[in-house]
Order: sequence, then C-alpha cells, then structure tokens
Amino acid sequence: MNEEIELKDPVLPLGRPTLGSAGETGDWRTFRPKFIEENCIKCYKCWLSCPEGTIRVDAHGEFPYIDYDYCKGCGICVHVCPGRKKQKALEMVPE
Amino acid sequence: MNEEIELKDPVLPLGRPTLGSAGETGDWRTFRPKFIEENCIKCYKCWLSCPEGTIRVDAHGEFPYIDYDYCKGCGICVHVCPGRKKQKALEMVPE
Amino acid sequence: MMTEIRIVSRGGQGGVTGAKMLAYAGHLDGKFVQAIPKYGAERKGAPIFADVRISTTHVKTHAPVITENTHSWIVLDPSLIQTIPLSKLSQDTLIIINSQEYPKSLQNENKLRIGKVDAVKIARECGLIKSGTEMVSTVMLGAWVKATNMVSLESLKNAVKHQFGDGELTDANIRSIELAYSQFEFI
Amino acid sequence: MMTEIRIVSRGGQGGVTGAKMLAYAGHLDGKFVQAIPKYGAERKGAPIFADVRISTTHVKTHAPVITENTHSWIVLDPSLIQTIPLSKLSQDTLIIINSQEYPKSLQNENKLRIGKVDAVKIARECGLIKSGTEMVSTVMLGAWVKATNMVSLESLKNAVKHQFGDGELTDANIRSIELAYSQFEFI
Amino acid sequence: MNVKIPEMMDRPEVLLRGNFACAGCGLSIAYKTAISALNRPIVVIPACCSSVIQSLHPNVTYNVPTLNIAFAAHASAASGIARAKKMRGEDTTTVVWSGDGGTFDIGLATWSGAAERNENIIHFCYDNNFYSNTGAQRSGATPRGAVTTTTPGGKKEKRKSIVRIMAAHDIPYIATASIGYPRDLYTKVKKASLIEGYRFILIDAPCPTGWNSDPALTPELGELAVKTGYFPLYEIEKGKLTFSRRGERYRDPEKRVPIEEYLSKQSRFKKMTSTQILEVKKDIQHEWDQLSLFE
Amino acid sequence: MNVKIPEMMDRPEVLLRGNFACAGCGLSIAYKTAISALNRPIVVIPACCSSVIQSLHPNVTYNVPTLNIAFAAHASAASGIARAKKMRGEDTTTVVWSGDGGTFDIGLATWSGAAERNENIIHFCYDNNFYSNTGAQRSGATPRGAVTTTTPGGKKEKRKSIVRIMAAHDIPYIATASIGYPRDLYTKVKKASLIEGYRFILIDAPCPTGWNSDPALTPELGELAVKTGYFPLYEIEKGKLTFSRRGERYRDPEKRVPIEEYLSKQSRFKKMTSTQILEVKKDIQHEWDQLSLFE
Amino acid sequence: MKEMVQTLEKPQTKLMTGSEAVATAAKLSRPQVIAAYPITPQTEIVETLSGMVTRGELNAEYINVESEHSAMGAVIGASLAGTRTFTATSSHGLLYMGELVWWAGLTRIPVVMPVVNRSLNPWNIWPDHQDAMTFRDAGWIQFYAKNNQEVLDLTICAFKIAEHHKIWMPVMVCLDGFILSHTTAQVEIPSQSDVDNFLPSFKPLAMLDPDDPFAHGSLTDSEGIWEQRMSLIAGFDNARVIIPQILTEYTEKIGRLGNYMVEVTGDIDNAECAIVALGTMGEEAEQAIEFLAEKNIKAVVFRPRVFRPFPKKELISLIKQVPRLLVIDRAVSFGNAGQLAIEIQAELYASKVDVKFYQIIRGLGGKDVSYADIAAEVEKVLKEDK
Amino acid sequence: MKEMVQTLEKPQTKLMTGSEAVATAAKLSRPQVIAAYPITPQTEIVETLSGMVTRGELNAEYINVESEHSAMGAVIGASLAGTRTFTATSSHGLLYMGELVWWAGLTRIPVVMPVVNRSLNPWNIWPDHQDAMTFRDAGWIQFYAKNNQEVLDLTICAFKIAEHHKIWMPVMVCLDGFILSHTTAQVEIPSQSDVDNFLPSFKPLAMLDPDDPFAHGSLTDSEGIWEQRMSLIAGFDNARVIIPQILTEYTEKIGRLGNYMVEVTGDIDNAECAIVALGTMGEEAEQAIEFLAEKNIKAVVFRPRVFRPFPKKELISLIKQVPRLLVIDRAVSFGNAGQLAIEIQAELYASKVDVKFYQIIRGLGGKDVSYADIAAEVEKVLKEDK
Ligand SMILES: Cc1ncc(C[n+]2csc(CCOP(=O)(O)OP(=O)(O)O)c2C)c(N)n1
Ligand SMILES: Cc1ncc(C[n+]2csc(CCOP(=O)(O)OP(=O)(O)O)c2C)c(N)n1
Ligand code: SF4
Ligand code: SF4
Ligand code: SF4
Ligand code: SF4
Repeated sequence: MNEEIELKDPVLPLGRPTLGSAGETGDWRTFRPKFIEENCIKCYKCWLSCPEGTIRVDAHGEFPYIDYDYCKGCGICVHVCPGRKKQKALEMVPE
Repeated sequence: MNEEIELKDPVLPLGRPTLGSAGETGDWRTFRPKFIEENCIKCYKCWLSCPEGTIRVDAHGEFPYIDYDYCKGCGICVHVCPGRKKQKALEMVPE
Repeated sequence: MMTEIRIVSRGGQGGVTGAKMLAYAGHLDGKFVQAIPKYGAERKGAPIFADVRISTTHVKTHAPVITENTHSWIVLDPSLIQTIPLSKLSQDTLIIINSQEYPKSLQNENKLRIGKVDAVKIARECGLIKSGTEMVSTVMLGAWVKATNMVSLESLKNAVKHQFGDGELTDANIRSIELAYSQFEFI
Repeated sequence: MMTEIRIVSRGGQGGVTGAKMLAYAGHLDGKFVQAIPKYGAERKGAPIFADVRISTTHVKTHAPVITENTHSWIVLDPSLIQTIPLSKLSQDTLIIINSQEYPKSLQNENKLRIGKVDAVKIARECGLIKSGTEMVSTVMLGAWVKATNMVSLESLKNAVKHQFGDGELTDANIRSIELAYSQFEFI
Repeated sequence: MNVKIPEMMDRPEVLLRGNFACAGCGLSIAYKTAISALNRPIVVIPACCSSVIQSLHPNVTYNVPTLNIAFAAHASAASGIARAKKMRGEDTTTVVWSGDGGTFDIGLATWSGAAERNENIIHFCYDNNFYSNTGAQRSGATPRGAVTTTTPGGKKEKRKSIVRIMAAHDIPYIATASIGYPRDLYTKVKKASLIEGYRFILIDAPCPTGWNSDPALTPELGELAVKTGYFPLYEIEKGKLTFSRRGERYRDPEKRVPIEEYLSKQSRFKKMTSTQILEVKKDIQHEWDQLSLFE
Repeated sequence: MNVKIPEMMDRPEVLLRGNFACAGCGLSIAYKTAISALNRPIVVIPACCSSVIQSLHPNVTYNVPTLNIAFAAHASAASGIARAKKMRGEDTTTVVWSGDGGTFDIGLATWSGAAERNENIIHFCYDNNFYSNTGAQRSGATPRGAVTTTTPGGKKEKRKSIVRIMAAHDIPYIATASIGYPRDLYTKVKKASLIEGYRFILIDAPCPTGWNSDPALTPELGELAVKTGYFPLYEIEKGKLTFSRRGERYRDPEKRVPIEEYLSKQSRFKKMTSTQILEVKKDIQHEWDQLSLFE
Repeated sequence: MKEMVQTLEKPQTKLMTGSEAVATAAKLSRPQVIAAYPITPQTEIVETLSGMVTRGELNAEYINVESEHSAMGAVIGASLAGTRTFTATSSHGLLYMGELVWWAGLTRIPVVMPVVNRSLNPWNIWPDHQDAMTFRDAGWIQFYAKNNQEVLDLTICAFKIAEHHKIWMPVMVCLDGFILSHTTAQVEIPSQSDVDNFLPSFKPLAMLDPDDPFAHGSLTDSEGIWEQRMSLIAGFDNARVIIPQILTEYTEKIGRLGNYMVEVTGDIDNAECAIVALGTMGEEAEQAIEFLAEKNIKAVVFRPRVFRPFPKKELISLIKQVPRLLVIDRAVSFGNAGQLAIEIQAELYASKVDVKFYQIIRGLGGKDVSYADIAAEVEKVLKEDK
Repeated sequence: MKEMVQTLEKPQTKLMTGSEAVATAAKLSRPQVIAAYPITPQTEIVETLSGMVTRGELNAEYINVESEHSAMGAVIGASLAGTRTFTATSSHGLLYMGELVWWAGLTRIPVVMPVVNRSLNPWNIWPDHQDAMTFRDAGWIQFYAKNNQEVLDLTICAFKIAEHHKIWMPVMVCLDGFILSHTTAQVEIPSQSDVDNFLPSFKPLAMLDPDDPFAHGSLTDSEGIWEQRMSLIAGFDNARVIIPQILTEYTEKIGRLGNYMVEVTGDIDNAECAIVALGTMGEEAEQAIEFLAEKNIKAVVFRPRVFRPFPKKELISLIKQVPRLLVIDRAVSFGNAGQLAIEIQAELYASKVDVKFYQIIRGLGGKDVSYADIAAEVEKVLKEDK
C-alpha cells in the first residue's frame, strides 16, 4: 500500500555512562575541602567514604587529591579524616 | 438539555444469601448417606465435619438427620462417624 | 452440510470428553469439526452440555448450537431430559437417551425421533466406572453412530484410541461402543 | 496588564519560596498572581528558576514566562547570569543581580536595565544563613520592589510575615528587605 | 481447652446449603467452622475457590456480608472496612478469607502492609497448597515434590513458611489449625476474636478435586497432615509459640505417623522418589526446628 | 575478616562523578561500595532515589548495565535477566538495587516470590528509612516516632523487621551492613557473590536531605546506628546468624551508645517524647532478642 | 437551564497550589476514610491531608497504605462499609491501581480521586494526560480542571456527583501535574457551612452490614453482567443530565463555578477557528485567543471540562457554529491518534457536521505549551485553509 | 502486494483447542524465557508450556512467577538481557500487569503475549474484549484472531513482527476466551524447520551487557520523551507497512494465513450492508452473510485482524464501496460508545466517507452471539434504512 515511506529506526530509551551527567556539580559547593599534605597518613578513609568519587588516588601509596569539578562539598572526607596527630589532612574552606 | 429522560436506578452487583443458590445439589450424588439410628451415639462428629451443613440437628440431644435436597454424598459423615461398638450409624448406599 | 449435536450430561460423566471424541471421529472421516464445551462454574454433578459440529466445509460459527438447528441430542442422564426445550425442536430431531425404558415425558412427542440405550448397564458390563460414576459417554456415541451413520464406527473407535491411548480403558470403551451399536433401538 | 518575573537561583537559596512571597505581595495589593516553580530532578545547588506573574486580570496562561515578555530577571547567584538568554530579551528588560560589583558579562548590554545589590552581605548582616548558604531571596525581592515599585513594600513585608509567621526569622527578613531597598542601585 | 460440640451448636449458619463447592470440599468445612465463631463478621474474599463456591449472582451461599475483591486486594479492602466501621462506631469483625495463593503469593505485600499497620483484622488463609480455582497450579504453599499443572515434574522448591513470615511482623496473634480438628479451629478463632490488631490463622484445608483424593477422606487427610508433622498445630501469642495439645506430641519425629501414609493418599505425590521424600522429611524437621526457636 | 583498603583500590568506577545525588548522599556511598565489589553486575533499579541520582537521559551516572523498572518489579525483572543470561550462558551477576520502600512495601510480594524460587540474584536494599525520592514519606522501614511528611505526628508503628521476614524464606545468605563501615559492606558483598541463589543485603544509608542532618555526618550516623544497637550488623548463612565483629559488642545494652545521641542528630526525631524513646529502646531490644534466636 | 460561567472577576481570598486546593476541597467535603500512596506530583495532597488528620482538623481515618493497589482497595472497602472516601494518585500510581480502578468503575463505588496528570515511563515526572486517558473506558466520570479554582470547586462537586443515587459512580478530577499541582494561584475558599449545605453526609445505596447481608461483586453470568453494563451506560446518561444540575446548585449556593460541561470562551459568532483542549491547555488557549485578537484573528475555545460522560451534544452544537476546528491532545492512542481528536471526529461523523478539522498532539512528557504556541497553530490552520 | 486470504479448504491435520494452538505456536517459535501466571481461561496455555519445558521438548527457562505484574516484569528483564520471551494472560491478569504492559509498550520490549479475552469484574470468566481494549493506547500491536488456525499462525508471525528491527514493539494476540481457548477445532501445524526458516533466532537491538553498559528507561526530560513518543508513532507507521510483508512471507513459506490487515468476506460489489467485528464475532459474521444469502440479502464482512496499528486506510477503502455499515463492538468505552465504532467513525469523518452507519454492542460478559443474531441485526439495519 504505502511501501515507499521511509522506515525510521526506533529510538530506544538508552542512557550512556557519562562523566558529569548532571553537569559540573562542583558549582553546587559553598565550601570546599582543602588538602593539607603534611597531615595525610594515606589511610584513604576519605576515598572510601566520599559519595562522589571525587577523592582521587592515582595508586596505592600516593596522596589523594580532589576533583573539584564534581566535588559537592559535603564535608564527609573532612569528617572521616583522622589525619596525623589529630591534625586533619583535610579542612573545609569557603568557596 | 435533555432533562426529560427517565433516570434509571443503578443496578448494583449484589447477591443475596439464598438456600440452594446453586440449585438442589442433592442430585450431584451417586451414593447417599443412610442414617442408622440404633448405632448413633449423638456425638455430632458428622455435623461438625459435613462441608455442606446437610447434617441437621434440631437441638442438642436430638438425633441428626440429613437434608437430602443438598447433601452431595461426599461420604465424610460416614467416614468420621464413630458409631456404637464400631458399628457406624451412617453408611453410604447407592442412589 | 453441517450437523450440530448437543451432548447433555452431568459434570463427571465424560460429556465434554465425549464431544471431543465425536469431533475427532468426524475429523478422521475427513470432515470439518468443532467441539465446544460450555464452561461454567459448575462442579462435579452439575448439569452441563457440550456441542459438536460436523461439517463438509470449514465451520465459521462459534456460538453454541441453535436449538432449532440441532440435529441430535445425546442425553447421558435421563433426569436431564427436562433441560431440553422440546417445543423449540424441529421436525425429526433425534434424541438419544441413556435409559432402560422409554421416558414418559417424551411419550407424546411424535415430531421427534427418539432412541434409547441402557448405557449404565453397558458401562458396568465393560467396567467403565470412575469414582462410583458410570462413564457412559462412549456408549452413547456408539448408539448415536448406529442411529445416524454420520461418522463411521471405525473412526469412532480410532477416536477412542486417540483419546485413551492403547490399553485396557480403550478396549473397554471400544467394547462398550460395540455393545451400544448393537443394542441401540429407536422407540 | 501582566508583569512576568523570573527568579533565577540555585536549589537551597530560597528562590521558589521567594516567588511565592512575591506573588503573595501582589495578592495583598489586590492583583491577580501566579508563582510557578520549575521542578526538575535537580538537587541542592543545581540551577533552578521560578516564575511570578502579577496582573490586573485573572492569569490564564500556565506556561513558563516567555523570554521576550519577561519584565524582570532576579538573579540570586551571579554565576547564573550566563543562563539568561540575553539576545532574546526585549528592550528595557530589568535584571537585578546579587553581586558586589557590576558583572563584566553585562557591560555591553545597553538595551537592558541592570541593577545590583550585595545580597550576600545583607543576608549575613541579618543572620539569614541556613546550612552554610545565605538566604538571599527576600533581600533580592526588596531590591526589586525598590527598582520597580510594582508591589508595595508594605505588602512584601506582610508576605514575609505570612510565609515565616511571627518571630526572629521574619524580623531578620524584613530587616534585609529594608536594607536592600535602601542599598539597591541601578548601574 | 477446646470448646465442646454442644457449645458450638447454636452457631449461626454462615454457609447455606446448596452451593457450588465440590463434594467433600475442605474449604467449606474451614469456612463454616471459622466464620461461625465470629461476632458480626464482614468477610473480604479475593479471587480463590471461595469466590466460586458462593454460586452465581444474584444468589449467594454466604450468609454474612461479603466483599469480593481483586486477588491482591484482600487485606487492603479489609483495612478500609475496619477503619470505616470504626468511624461509624459499628461493632463488627473484619475478616480476610483468602486461599494460599492470595496469601503466600500475589497478595503478600498487601497483608504485610496491613500487618505492619496492625489493622484490626482477622486474616484467615485456608491452605490447599495450590491454586485450586484455576485448576491446580503451583503456589508458594505447594510442598516440594507435589505435582501441579505448572510443576508437572513435581515442585522443586519447598513451601514458603508463611507463618514464620507473618511472625516476623510481630503481630499479636497467629495460629495454625486444620479442618481435621474443627473444635481446635473453632476455639482458636474464638480466642483470636478477643484480641485487637492483625491476627492470622492458617487452616489446612485439603481439596479432594485437586489432590485427587477420596472426598470422604478430607478430614482424615487434615488429621494425617498433623500426625505426620507435615502441618504442625500451634499458636504464637505476642511472639511466644505454644504447640497445641493436638500437635505437641509430633515434635518427636519418632512419634510421627510416617509421611508416606499421608503422601500415598493423594495422587499429586505419586511421582515422588524416595530421595525427594527424604528431602520433604528434612523440610518438615527444619520447620519444626525453626518454630521451636519461638517457644 | 574485612578486606583491606588497598585491596579495594582497583575496583571499577561504577558511579561516575557529576550526578544528581545530594551532597553527602548515603546511597551513593552504598552503591559505590557494593556494586564495585561484583563481577560483571547487571543492576535492576525500581523507582527510588537511585532512579533520580542517575541523571537525565541520554546520560547516566551508572557505569554498569542498568535496567530501570517499575517500583514493584525489581526482583521479577531481575529474575528474567538471571534466567536469560543463564540461557545465553553469559557470566554476569544479577542485582536488585532497591530502596526500603521498594523492598519493605510495594515490592514485597515480588521479592518474596523470587526468594521462594531461589532465583540467582543479589538483592540490595539501601535503607534510608522512608521514601526519599518523593519527599520523605513514611515507609515500612520508618522507625517508630520518626516524623515524615505522611506521619507528621511521628510514626506510630515500629519498623518492619525485613531481615526476619527474609530469613523466614530460608534463603542462603543474608547480611546487614552500613555505609558507616564500608569495608565490612564490601567484604560481605564479596562473600555473597560467591554463593548461588537469592541473597539479601540490607544497607543502612542515611539521607542528609530527608533526615535534615549535616551532610558531613552521613557516615557517622551510620556508625551511630550500629553503636546504639539501632542497626545491628550480622550475617545469616543457611539460617545461622553471626553478629559481625563491628556489631557484636552492642548486644549488651550497657555497651550501646545511648540512642538519644543518634536521635538528636536528626530533626525527624525532634518531636519524640521520652516515653516514645523508651518504646524505641524496647523495639531495639526486641529485635536483638529475636535475632539472637537464630544464632 | 440558564447558562452560568466561571467568574473570576475579583482577586480571590487565598493563594494556594493546586495540590492545596485539592486538599482543601477534600477537607471541606468531610471524607471519613482516606487512603493514599505518595507519587510525584501528587505528594503534597497526601501530605497536607495527613497533616490535617493528625492535627485533628479533619475527622477521618487516614490509612498509610503500602501501594496504590492497596489505596484503591482500601477506599473500595471503606466505601462499601458506609463511609465517604477519598484518594489521589498520578501516573504509574494510577496504572498500579488499575485493576481496582476498573473494579470501582464497574461495581459502582462512589469514590472521589484527583489524578495529578503525569506522563508515563521511561521515568518522567512531568505532565501529560496519558495516565488518566488510559482509564476513559473504566466507568469513571472524568473532569479536567483548568485552574486551581476549578480544581477546588470540581473536587467538592465530585463528591455530590459520585454519590447522587442516580449516578453512584467514581469520579476522577484531573489536574495537570506541576502546572497546577505546584503552581500557586488565587483560590476562593467556601465556608464549611456553605459546603455542608451543598453536600449532605454520605448516604450509602448499599452497605456491608451484618444485619442485612449481601455479597458484593460475586460470580456473575452473562445475563447479570449485561444488565450491570447496561445500567452503567444508563448511569452515564443520567450523569449527563445531573452533572449540570449539581454544578448549577454549587454555583448558586457557593458561587463562581458555572454549570457547563463544555466551556466556551470567545466570540463564537465571528470565530474563524475553534480550539478544543483539556485542562490547563484549555485555559492556555483562552489566553491564545486574546493574543490572536491583538492580531485581529478571531478564535474561540471550547474546553470540555467533563470528558466522561463524553459531552457529545454540547460539543456538536458548538462546533456547528464554527468553520474550523483545532483539537489539541496531550496524549496519544499509539497506533491511532489523539483520544480527544478521535472521539470528536466520531461525533462529527455521527452528527454529519462539516467543519474543517485539524488535530495536533502537544505537551507530551511535560513539553511546555504556551499561548503563543497555540496561537501559532491557529495561524497555521488559517493559512493552510485558504 | 498481491492479496492472499486465509485458506481452509482441506481438513487440517490436528484437532486442538485455541489454547493448545497458542502453546504449539509458542513452542515452534522457540522462546527462551517464559514467565506466566495462571488465570482462567488462559491456564491451559501456561500448563501446556510448562509441561513442554519440563519434558524437555522446549529448551526454555520457565519462571513460575507469583503474579502477572511479575510475569511482565520478568519478560521485560529477560528480553533486555537478550532472549526471546513469551507470556500470556487474560482479564484481571492483564489489568494487574497493566503498569508493565505500558512499560513494555513505551520502552519498546518485543515480547509476544496472547491475551485470552475475558470480561472484567464483578467476577465473570466469560469472554469479551474489555480487557485488551483497555490497552489499545499502550504502544502494543494488537491482533484479534477469528479461529484456532489464525491463533496459531498469528502467534508465530507475532514474534517476527515484534522483533523486526524497524518495529521492535510488543505484540498482543487476542483470542476470545472459551470460544477459542476451549473449543476444539482443526489446526494445521507447520513443521519446525518451516518455522525456523521463517523465524530466525532473536537478535537484540540493545542488550544489557557488562561489556557495553547503558541504562534503560532512566529519567528523561520532555525533549527525550517527545522524541521517544514520536518514534513510537513512527514505529506504528512502519508496522503498517511491514506487517503485511511478514504475513505475506509467512503465507508463502508456510501457507494459508493470508496477508491482509482487514479480511473481506462476501461480495463487496453487491453488498447492501457491511459488517465490521473483531475476532470470532468476525467469523460469526461470515456465517451470518451465508445465512443472509439464503434469504437473498447480500452482505459483506470486513474483519480487522489488526486493531493496532488501526488499519485506517484499509477500512476506508473498503467502506467506500458499500452503502451501509454495521459495527459490532464486544466492549464499551463507558461514557461514550464501543471503541471500534468510535474509531471507525472518526476515520469516516477524516476521509469524508458517507455511509449509513450503525453500531451495536454485543457479547459482553460472554453473552452468546450467533450468526442468526448478527443476521437479524443486518435485517434490522436494512429495514430501518428504507
Ligand atoms: C490478578 C489475577 N490474577 C489471576 C487470577 C486468576 N485466579 C483466580 S483464583 C486464582 C488462584 C487462587 O488460589 P488460592 O488463593 O490458593 O485459592 P484456591 O483457588 O486454592 O481456593 C487465580 C490464579 C485473578 N483472578 N486475578
Ligand atoms: C507504582 C508507583 N507508585 C509510586 C511511585 C512514586 N515513587 C517513586 S520512588 C518512591 C519512593 C521510593 O522509596 P524507597 O524505595 O524507600 O527509595 P528512596 O526514594 O528512599 O531512595 C515512590 C513512592 C512510583 N514510581 N510508582
Ligand atoms: S582520610 Fe585524611 S589522612 Fe586518610 S588519606 Fe584521606 S586525607 Fe589522608
Ligand atoms: S567534600 Fe564530599 S564530595 Fe567533596 S571530596 Fe569530600 S567527600 Fe567527596
Ligand atoms: S457421627 Fe455418627 S454417631 Fe456421631 S452423631 Fe453423627 S451419626 Fe451419630
Ligand atoms: S455425605 Fe457429605 S454432604 Fe452429605 S451429609 Fe454427609 S458429609 Fe454432608
């Protein structure tokens, strides 16, 4: 009957894994965690508990660092950081 | 606009309790329980276990009797009847 | 040409299976067939019916048989005669009853063709009893074949084999058909 | 006459509540009003907006404000200026920004009317801080009233009372409005 | 202590004669016994054999107010009734009367919610171990090894322990009962009716049609289930379990009637191998062991 | 024995940075920790906060195959996946990732069926004690006394003991875990992944937005729940319960941190009276007592 | 019957969202049992009502059910037990209660349920009418409200309509999610005594009662079903007559609402084109014709406020008066077309009305539809048909 | 495309019920995952298939789920995991899975599901089309079969149609409960190799796969929804083209089926009246016209075998050729009219076709409809229109 219409491919509801799928969520922050290298004992508790995966560690034995593009500034890393001699290796500072 | 149409009452899906709602189910029977008065000890186990309520007892202390209009002839009453001296007070007989 | 048959029975007597076998026999004879059980909420013992159509062309209707058009009524329990709407039947409608004697209620029906067979007796003879109930449906089919010749006896027997497989049950049923075929009589 | 206002903010800054209060102020002035929050899946910190309409007749549209028709943009966070489609704005559209200084990105926009107020400072002064975030929305409304006079200052204050009830919070917010009213300046 | 038969004799006739139930129907015995023990019951019935045996509209065999409702809506509809009657200040007993399919499977979330809210309902589950209404398909209550029309090779999994699931909801009263012991059932219902909140009674109710058993044996199969330890009788009040007088002795596996006696009377277990029977015995023992923890 | 952090460091990144989760989100910690411990997971997510944090189509934050499905269809969809992958001979791990609402309430019948069939699935329930997605309404997991938007006067009933309900299904592995103890969680997931059949892990996952707690305190609230005895940590393997090293000591009420310390950090408990707090303490003790039966 | 229209001349007394308007209307109607389950964007209704019950402002039993299936199950039970009942839902919640939505419709349970319209899956919380349209067959009366005031007024009327003994049917009041539910606007609130005067207390037609037992909804044969289905059809015929009467009574006793099934806005006599749309798109179209008037284009809006019963006669008598018709659907019957467009065309055929017919689908999944968009569509119609 | 019609000239090879025909077709189509929940009158399908799987005649995973909601959930999961899937249901079962029926439709899951049509509540197990009609919007292709042979043939085709990469949609094959499901009739069974030759193995368009992760059905904004909805509309347009092609291929490779969307029976050129009906009522109407022919009345039957996509063009081009049309619905959109009648009228309007139009509703709740009844209705039409 109407064989000549162009047959379109279906659009399926597929989302692909994407870094920053919600944008650069770093700008949700009002405070930022600041790293103080001398106090860090490389226990990686910050890495373990950061909900965002924005505490990065390149390899075991390296210092952690923060991906500020996406860090939402929740303060968990600071809260869990034991630091050295009660001196935390992370602190929250205003943006 | 069309106010003059006759407004009918709703028909609700209500069923009323009715004896013999499925007809006289006595004719489903191929065997019937027969009561043998002399063996009956009035324990009323038949009454207790008859699924149909077709073992009738007018009052405590009276003999049971059977409502053949609805008795389906399952044989439970016979099976549960202890009877007197191992002589059951009920037996199944062909219709 | 389409023949419509209604089998009237009680739940448990095998009426529905009977309808399937009759249809199968027609199938083996090269006819188009249909077997329609009328399903309800009824349990064992309750009156039910099943319809069969045997036709030379593809059957297009799916409705229960229409009373006026029904060629035959096969009644598996004489107490069910009362369920037949006699006044609506057409001239020469066939009624076959499982009964020892001529049912009184049909005595004045002279527009009908009425036949009987003592299917209970035959079923007992052949040992066709299940949970205390005589399985009379194949018996009645044997009688119907005798009365009408509308399917071949051979096909009916093969239909029984198809239904019950090889074995005693089939043998008993086939024997019952043969007995019915010989004992059936018009009244 | 219908005035359409868009409040641009981040989740948590109070933009949606601000829209409601502004609408309420209009309501107290005897106008027809509407406050439409644009809901998304966004969480705290994400950019959101809310629209307000103030009209002399019943508002029939339910759509978000149309860019070209928008009378005022109230921007609660200077980093959100970039979300305004400047090229589509009409002549004399008002933009009020929470900012200490004149935003560079707007320096060449001469068809617009631009004003600013340091709402963060005022909010801090008045103690309007919640979970570390300055609640700048009432401040900004105070500035807008100064800029436009489209609702009365009295009504805005009453709207704040209505929103927060009697108590410190209301007092602080009213103070912030007054400060904003006095500190607002066109650029 | 069980009620005496004479005390039962003035109970109301809740199930009228002449209905669609099969001859020897276990659920009929269960219904009659349980519902007649209640004060002004209003009964909610989801899809199940009980919605069939009531016969065709406009007649009905049930002589108490009955709400037929969708399969998975029993306890929610009952919640609505219980709350409404409370609002109206009427003295009634709200009842769910459901098969095992409705209770163990499709309607589980529904009653779990009602149980969590501790709605003032008595939930009866008559348990025939499968979907009887639709022709004997597997349910969560079907025991291991039983043939159903959807487990033609015998069910592979053991049956859900609905009582332990209920018990985990910490409701005030739970009991098991059997149509093999109608006085015990009646007594438990009477007891339950004096308690407030969500109460659950599981009733073993053989189905001769689906189990392909002799209709006359329906009560005996109920008894055998108890005596073989397959269906223990007990009550759980405020978390504390007491085995019933009729059931206690079967705690000792030695005292149990051999399970084979129970299985052999029903063709649904015909295909079971001896290894399967052993597994079923293990299932039984496991259940007793678990239940004993709550004593 | 808990895994060491270095051993965790090469886990895959399953939750990509820059998503819709609130700052300090407990479920994000739970998801990252649990899912990264699995071999080739396929994750089924019913309606819940996890369906929001994944961000807007056509982007998604989850870096593993994810099926979003209707609220009550988690375990059934997962059953379909598990069976299909079995048919295809593919080596994958099928996972349900559901909130407490999906697990305790609307989807309970669904998982109960899957558990009875012993489908080869790991079911995670991250438990934030309410419906977070829709704005903090009561769920079956909401504890007594907690204010939610549908229990503005505080919830009257205690929280469902989902673990005991699960346990009554006799599934091979059950565990509780907390985002306060990520290594313990990770270790348990690893262990579960080696077992076949239906496995259930309940993860305490505070929600700073809904609980109105300081986002930085999310892990600490997890720890406090354990230390106050409010959220005991344990495993149930083949019916046998073992309290986890991190949790065992709080069996003794004397050793528990006072519950008030936990409650006071969340405004949802602000309205609680001291009698209510007493009741909650009883609820806690009741749960411990019941759990101890399974030891 | 004299014609009355919605009057909104003066600023109203309260500012509230559509959800608050629903909750307020419900409260004023004194439901006795409420059961509901949260779902965006209906949650505010549920939350507000549970707050009212908790604070004792509303004397009702509030059941915090564990799903929508159970919400509808509970109100069915409660209604049959003799109480006025209320629930509300949206989207997937409506689908999840679907079996019981049908149950309530086919067995005549006079429950009132606002549906906060929201699109269906994949997950999307924004408005369209796909959810409620799915139940247009199900034996429910359906209203679609255009603004928060109408939400409130119709919800109160819904109880009276549902419970009218010649109707006795469930009623759905549809309001566009977010667009109404979350938007604050002015709403005039009637006094409790005015509402009490309009809406008497619940009078069950049949009640579950141990003193007079019946079985509700038991197994029914074809004859019984046929009778009940025909009665349902007759019930809708009754509703066509009674709904305007009840709206009239409301307008007289309480004010403002108007008594039409289809609202007409604009100058029908000179209109070059009529627009038909439901809910807020209808009011948006009203704005559109003002916008068009500025360009000297004359258009008129026919807004069916009632979709079930389908207001055939009303629509036809209006459409007859215009040369062109633009129907805008906010839902699709996939594999055919927009539901509203299909049904209107069917009526046009049946009534042999000749009008230039145009249909479009807009606003799916919450896509914004502004008066400017609608106006542009009208201009397109006029251009095409030249 | 050359026209092909269903051929049933010779007695067929097997006697079977409609349920067995479904199960046989399913088996021949080699589904890999089956999940279903029993409900009268669908049970025989489920039971037969579980028997086949248990006996090893069919290499599939059979999931004995605990509800229909879960049945559809399971096949959605299994389909996306890369397998061919099958389920079947009826009536309340269909309603109970409603949320996921929509899910499958809107997110494009190519599952095949026979629906054994049965009426809705109050409890009634007998046939009508109310159940399937409820889902006419839901993004499913819908077939209605007229006899057991068509049930079998369409079920096999359904897999190929569902899985065509330009369609990729779920397909419902409707068969009247009892009337087909429980009635024994002759059915010709194709060989496995013929079916294998017609139906290749499952080729997923997208599969849940750890090596290529995606999220299916995640939160989507209005633009995304709009795009997917428009794609679904386009999918139905594709289906209009492809379905006849697949039916042609089936008829060529396997035989008998015919390739039409709307079947025509009778002498269209001389017909005084055409009858439109779905499913077995369509075949019943065929019998009715033979019956009428004996009375010298000429009628023709147009039976839409496909209801979604709605075969507009096909119907219109046929209706144009007849003077009168009688549409018989076996369901009602309460508050309006029969669904089939509504949609045909809408098309007649759109196409400006002038035919004398008559509509009736028959067969609700299993009320018998015989060819004599239908013939009588045609006679009534002819009498009325004189
Ligand atoms: C949603 C839904 N699915 C399926 C059915 C079909 N159905 C009716 S009763 C029943 C089984 C009931 O089983 P059970 O609860 O054990 O009660 P029984 O029939 O054994 O008495 C089923 C599957 C239905 N009515 N509704
Ligand atoms: C059938 C249905 N009802 C309601 C909803 C709305 N809804 C979405 S998520 C949700 C609550 C989820 O709660 P929970 O499972 O605890 O997860 P959380 O949101 O806390 O992460 C609700 C009620 C829905 N999507 N579908
Ligand atoms: S928690 Fe603190 S000490 Fe430990 S690795 Fe992180 S920054 Fe260093
Ligand atoms: S502040 Fe929060 S999000 Fe940022 S790095 Fe620390 S834990 Fe992660
Ligand atoms: S059971 Fe037997 S002995 Fe007992 S009352 Fe009945 S008939 Fe008499
Ligand atoms: S045979 Fe059965 S039905 Fe008849 S009286 Fe005895 S127990 Fe009752």
